[in-house]
Amino acid sequence: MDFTFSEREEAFRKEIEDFVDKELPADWVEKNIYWPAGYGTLAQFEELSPQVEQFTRRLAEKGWLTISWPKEYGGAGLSYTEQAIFHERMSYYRAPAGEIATRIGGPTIMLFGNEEMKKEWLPRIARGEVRFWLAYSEPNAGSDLSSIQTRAIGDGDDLIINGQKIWGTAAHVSHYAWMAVRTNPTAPPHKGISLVIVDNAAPGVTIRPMMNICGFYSFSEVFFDNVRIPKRNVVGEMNKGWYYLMVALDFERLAIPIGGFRRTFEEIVQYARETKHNGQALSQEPLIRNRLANIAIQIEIAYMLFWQTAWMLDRSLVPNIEASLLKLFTTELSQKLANTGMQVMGHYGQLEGTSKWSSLYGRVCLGCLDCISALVGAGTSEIQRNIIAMRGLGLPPK
Amino acid sequence: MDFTFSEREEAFRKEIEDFVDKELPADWVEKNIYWPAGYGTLAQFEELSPQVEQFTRRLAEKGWLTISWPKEYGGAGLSYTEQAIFHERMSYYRAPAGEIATRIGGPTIMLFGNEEMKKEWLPRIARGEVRFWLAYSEPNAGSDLSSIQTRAIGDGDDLIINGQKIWGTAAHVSHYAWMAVRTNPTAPPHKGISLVIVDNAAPGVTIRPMMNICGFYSFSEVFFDNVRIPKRNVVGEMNKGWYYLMVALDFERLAIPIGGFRRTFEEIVQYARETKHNGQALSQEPLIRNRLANIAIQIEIAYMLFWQTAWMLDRSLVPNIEASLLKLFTTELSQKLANTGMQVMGHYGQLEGTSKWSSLYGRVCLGCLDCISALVGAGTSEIQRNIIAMRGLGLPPK
Amino acid sequence: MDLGLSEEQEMLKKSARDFLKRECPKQLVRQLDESQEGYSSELWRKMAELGWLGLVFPEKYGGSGRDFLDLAILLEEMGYNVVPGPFFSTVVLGGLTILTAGNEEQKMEFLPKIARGEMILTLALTEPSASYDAASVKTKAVNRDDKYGIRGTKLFVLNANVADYILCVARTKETKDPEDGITVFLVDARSPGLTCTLLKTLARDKQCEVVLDNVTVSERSVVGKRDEGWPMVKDILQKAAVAKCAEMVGGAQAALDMAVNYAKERVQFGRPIGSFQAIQHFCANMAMDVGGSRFVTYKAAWKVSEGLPAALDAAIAKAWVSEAYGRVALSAHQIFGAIGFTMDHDIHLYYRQAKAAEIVFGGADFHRAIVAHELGL
Amino acid sequence: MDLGLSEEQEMLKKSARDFLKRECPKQLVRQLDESQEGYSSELWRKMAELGWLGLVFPEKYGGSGRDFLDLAILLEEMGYNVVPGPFFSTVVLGGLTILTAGNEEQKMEFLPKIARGEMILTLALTEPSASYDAASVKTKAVNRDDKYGIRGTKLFVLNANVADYILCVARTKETKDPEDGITVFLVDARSPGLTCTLLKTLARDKQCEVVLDNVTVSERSVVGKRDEGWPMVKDILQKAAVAKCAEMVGGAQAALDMAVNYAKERVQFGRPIGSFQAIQHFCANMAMDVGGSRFVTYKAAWKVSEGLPAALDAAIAKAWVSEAYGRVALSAHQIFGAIGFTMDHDIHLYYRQAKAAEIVFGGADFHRAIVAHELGL
Repeated sequence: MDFTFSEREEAFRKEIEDFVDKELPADWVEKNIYWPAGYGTLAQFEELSPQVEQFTRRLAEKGWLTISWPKEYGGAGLSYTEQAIFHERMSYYRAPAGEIATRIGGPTIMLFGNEEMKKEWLPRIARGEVRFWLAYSEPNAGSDLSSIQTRAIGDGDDLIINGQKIWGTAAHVSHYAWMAVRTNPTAPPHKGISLVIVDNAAPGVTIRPMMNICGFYSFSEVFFDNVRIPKRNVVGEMNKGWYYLMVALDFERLAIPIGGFRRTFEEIVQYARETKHNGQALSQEPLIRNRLANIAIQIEIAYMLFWQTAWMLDRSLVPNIEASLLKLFTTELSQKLANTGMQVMGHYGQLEGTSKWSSLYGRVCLGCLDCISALVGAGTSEIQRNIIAMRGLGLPPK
Repeated sequence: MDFTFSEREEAFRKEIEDFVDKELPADWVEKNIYWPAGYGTLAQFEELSPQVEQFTRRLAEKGWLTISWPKEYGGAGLSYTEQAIFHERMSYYRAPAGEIATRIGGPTIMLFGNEEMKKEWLPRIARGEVRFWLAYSEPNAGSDLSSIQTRAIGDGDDLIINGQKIWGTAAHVSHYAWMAVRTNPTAPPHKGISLVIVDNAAPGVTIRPMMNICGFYSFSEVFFDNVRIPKRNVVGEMNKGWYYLMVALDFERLAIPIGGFRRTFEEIVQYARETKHNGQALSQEPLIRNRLANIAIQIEIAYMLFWQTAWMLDRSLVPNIEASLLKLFTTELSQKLANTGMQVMGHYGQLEGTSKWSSLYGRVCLGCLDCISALVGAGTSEIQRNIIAMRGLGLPPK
Repeated sequence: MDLGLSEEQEMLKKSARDFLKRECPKQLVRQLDESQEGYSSELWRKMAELGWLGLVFPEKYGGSGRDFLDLAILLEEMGYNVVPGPFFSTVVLGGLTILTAGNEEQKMEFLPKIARGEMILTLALTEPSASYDAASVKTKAVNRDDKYGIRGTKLFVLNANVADYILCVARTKETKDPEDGITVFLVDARSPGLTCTLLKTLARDKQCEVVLDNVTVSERSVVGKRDEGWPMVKDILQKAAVAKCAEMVGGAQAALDMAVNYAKERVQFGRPIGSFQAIQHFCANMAMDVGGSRFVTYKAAWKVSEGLPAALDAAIAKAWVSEAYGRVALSAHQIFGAIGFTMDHDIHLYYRQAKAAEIVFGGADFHRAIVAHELGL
Repeated sequence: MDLGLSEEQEMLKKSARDFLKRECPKQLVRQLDESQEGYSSELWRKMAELGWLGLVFPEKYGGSGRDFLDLAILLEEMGYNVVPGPFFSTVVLGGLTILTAGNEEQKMEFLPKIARGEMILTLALTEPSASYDAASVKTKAVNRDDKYGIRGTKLFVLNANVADYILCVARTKETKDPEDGITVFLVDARSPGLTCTLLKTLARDKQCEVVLDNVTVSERSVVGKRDEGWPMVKDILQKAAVAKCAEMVGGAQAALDMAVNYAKERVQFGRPIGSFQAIQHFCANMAMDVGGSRFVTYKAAWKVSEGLPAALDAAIAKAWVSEAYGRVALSAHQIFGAIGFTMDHDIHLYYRQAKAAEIVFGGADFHRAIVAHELGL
């Protein structure tokens, strides 16, 4: 065993840090209020757009926007451990580092798309020119995705789509829907689903952004009313969408904002050190020390699961249970971190960032809300536990 | 609202205390190592038998052995609140205060037995002459009681019983099995069960006591090999056993060892006050204070649920959800109390009572084990949660 | 023992629930939360007409002569409906203090106006240290002739932005014992030198910074005894903690009810999600938290009502309910899933309140420390 | 990074699991737990033959020259099989200390004997205060000529009842700094004045009271430097904590495996109980605890192995694993239900170990305090 990084990896980490130091706007730490594992403030990456645009362009130039892609498709061709190092550092600095197109769309197209589709989409994604949003969930298909009802019916060279999607993060600031549709209504639920790419600007697409409880338009209701798309926008084979969707889950294994946990924790620790009450720093109070230590320990555990996942992927091992544990653990940690932040900060934890009395730019206040999205987004913790029990431990479904 | 007790109730409490003071052996506190809500050390009440016998006789003379019974059957005819006061005090002193015959058997016979059965059994139970054990569970029917397989087949005036029971507490030191048997194997599971009374001494009954992890013979495997019982030992009507069994659950509502929690907690607090480390009492350490306070709060909550249940019963209200909450809450509290005891006592918490270095007569050591039985006995916490969700909150079963 | 509500209490509870459902729909709650003032003068007037604002004042002060327990029951319903506004600060923090510690003149002046809905009050206790101990009171009131000049910064003052008068806790004497030398003043919110700035908070509950820059008040504005105000402040805090628990119990009950109803209706995988064991156990744990919270709260409220020593019971209630409400609200969010994460949904209104209520008047650790102290640890 | 076991480690792990399954069935575990000695001399001999007892000693001392991480992997398997006996006290507490801090003469005398299975050791550190700080060492060793007379009571000394030598931590100098003036002695367990009494414990793990009534030892028995023994003790404690974590990870894995297997087989309500969501989530949480524990333990063990500063990692591991193992063992008990509450079942063996392991070498709060300190809080 060896828990150190290779020289090459250390150099890469340094390169990332230098890059971030140079490219990330100086006021980023104030402006960006992303809470680790939350979804509610993600859209902020888009709203701060000139800055994000420029940073994204620079990332694309480095090949880091598509860091997990092979070189032939414009990626960086790095090892999983290097990808993990990249994700760790970028999330530590709360920097934008790709989205659905780069993380899910591109890799899926690489695996299952035909040559035409690869040529059409991969270079544009790699250059950061197109952004996808994830059009999976529907009002009656949340945890139970296989029951989606949005239909796509063939019409010559086209498909005509009718239905409604919901919860796709940042739909209103993206270009295309990466979308699951039902293409065979008579087949069993899992066998009649296809993956398609739909232009947000296509006639019949109506995007109605919804405000989330953090105050951001992070997700939308999107209506599809006789939306026509060319059949060449079907990803891979018709009716194999469910399988592609399951495979794509694996692409997200390292997209855990692990560094964000450490960073936010460090900020809270700093607060506890600097805040005195009756002459004694908060960090000297035994209960606060105990709770902060408990968070530190859990962050370390999350890191271990994170590196372990990367290490397994590099060795072509399947980190099924490890990746689920990592997801479940960080999801709950997001909430514990917010809670502990609130315990440390007390009344101050409640203040929004705009107040002159607020500390840590109001992160903990917003984090208290955003951590809820971690618990309910991208497969609830309950679903994660089901997966661990059934896939990981082999417990019977019935 | 009024949270005080009436003068009559206060006088009754005083009477109980005087009685316990006079009748309970002076060395009881050392000898009795009962852990609140545990089942593993209950049999000790029987093993200390000459003392228990005498105390039980005195209880019977007062009518307190059957405190919940109406006067006509030799009970005390008290209100539920008075019964609750009695249970609270008796459990505080960890005193024996009745068992299956007095708590379940007698009340069920009163409600559903015919006159002959009442005459035969109730006076003997009220005098403390007969002890029942609960013969419900079978190796393949634990949480799922309706699937019991032990058969009783009519043969003239008799029934012939074949099968196996398990987990009946104190079977080996009781006189009769209070037993659920299948009398109609073709009816739906719930509709073919009868309740019968079976003499432990009947030919064909083999009792094999099993040692539990606390080191006591608290429960047994009991085999029934062509055991013949008279049909008059069937309680109420044939094949209505499941219903009687469900009704009997309600008799247990106030049989919560609520006082035991307070008593044990007081002992741990006393330990924390008296034990000094580097000149400072453990009770001065903020983490220990926080944890002890947390237990104190939960004991108070349990008390509130307890009095509330009694109060509702006195007003003929049905404390369905309250009683389940009380059970669930005290069950988990039993384990938290043991954990906190261990945290306070550290190494000393691990010592059995026989050691010269042990404190609190080794209660916490044994409690750590016995609290497990609270979690798994008499309907697991999982089953209690199911009940609360479905009966209490009306959530659908399917 | 009598653990039931009296007929009058049942009526109060029922009429409050009906009234609030009708007059304070969630649409209005949301609107008030997002407004600057944080309350509706129309609703306020109606609450006055119903006698809520003077509920606990004797009739001679224009009140209905009900007791603290009745107030707790009303607050429970207000919590059930997450009613925004200065009711708590006016009646609990302001009115009860004047009723308990004010002189006859002050009572005659303030209580009837409160009861009629003509006056909004609040209490300015906490300062930048954000703590509830006497040592944290640094705001100074300096005596000159028969006047005082108050100087200091009060923080997290509820509803000060709309208050007519502010009960201001200040230090009038420096001694070794921080509990000695504290005086409470009734300060006109429009006094020269007083500036009030609204803070934006998680619960959108109109907490304010109140800066007192040599605000002049007269001797007449002293509530209770000069220099001996701390026991009074402790008494307010105790009552406020219990009152807040009542509000929280109501909120937790509402969150439970909402989640259970949703779990019965929402279908996934072909069955109501409430039929899944994981959701059932979530709900059972929520029911446990609500059931466990209610009667420790009532007991503390009853003790306050009866004038019995309530320090232990108040601390038990606040320590437990603070955390229990948060657990319930978070579990409700988990049951609602994504839909509950939208601003248009109601459940976040409860979660926000739970978070704010957890902290105000001392969090769980603060009150557990009191419990430990009261137990003689 | 390399988070996998080497081929040699895999072999060690596999052969240990096979050997222990064969040679140390639960029947034997139970028997040894209930015995006075708490170990089997036959099993001990076989473990010596396998090279386990000298695993981490250099070859010149009769060992196999493997490292601490290898030892951790072996301990994980011993924990998986809840192997009773003085392996931990002899190898970790005794052998490693002599290896690290002993002089050449001591190494030559003791290590080969340990490796051959001819000598059992232990460490006598804790006293009636049951704490792990230097101030708690009250046992005095008084120097007379070139001898010391040791007087004091050591408590919770593991396996002292069968030990040949006891590493005894004593105070040889009184100064203001409690960490100054501590010396470690190798005491012959058969010395006049030394009495050992077995304590009956939850884990039945043969903890002893060791009373030293003016036990005489020579200058030669000093391990390390006189008066400067505390850093050495801290080092032992750190290694012991990490080694104990390895044992716990193995135990937790076993409890998880047992529970999962049972959940797959046990049928209630017409289906395996493992198909109920409540049981599935129990198991998922257990898997979380096991998975979370393993690599923080390995990391700490690797740091110890590499001679890197390991204070933070050791404390992280011990703080977390202590509680995680307890949760896992308790959950396993809940899955097994009544059958698991019988003495004949195996699961309680794990629960008992979990409870003992939680406390020994400092509990979770103790180690969280170290974590806080190491983080600069």
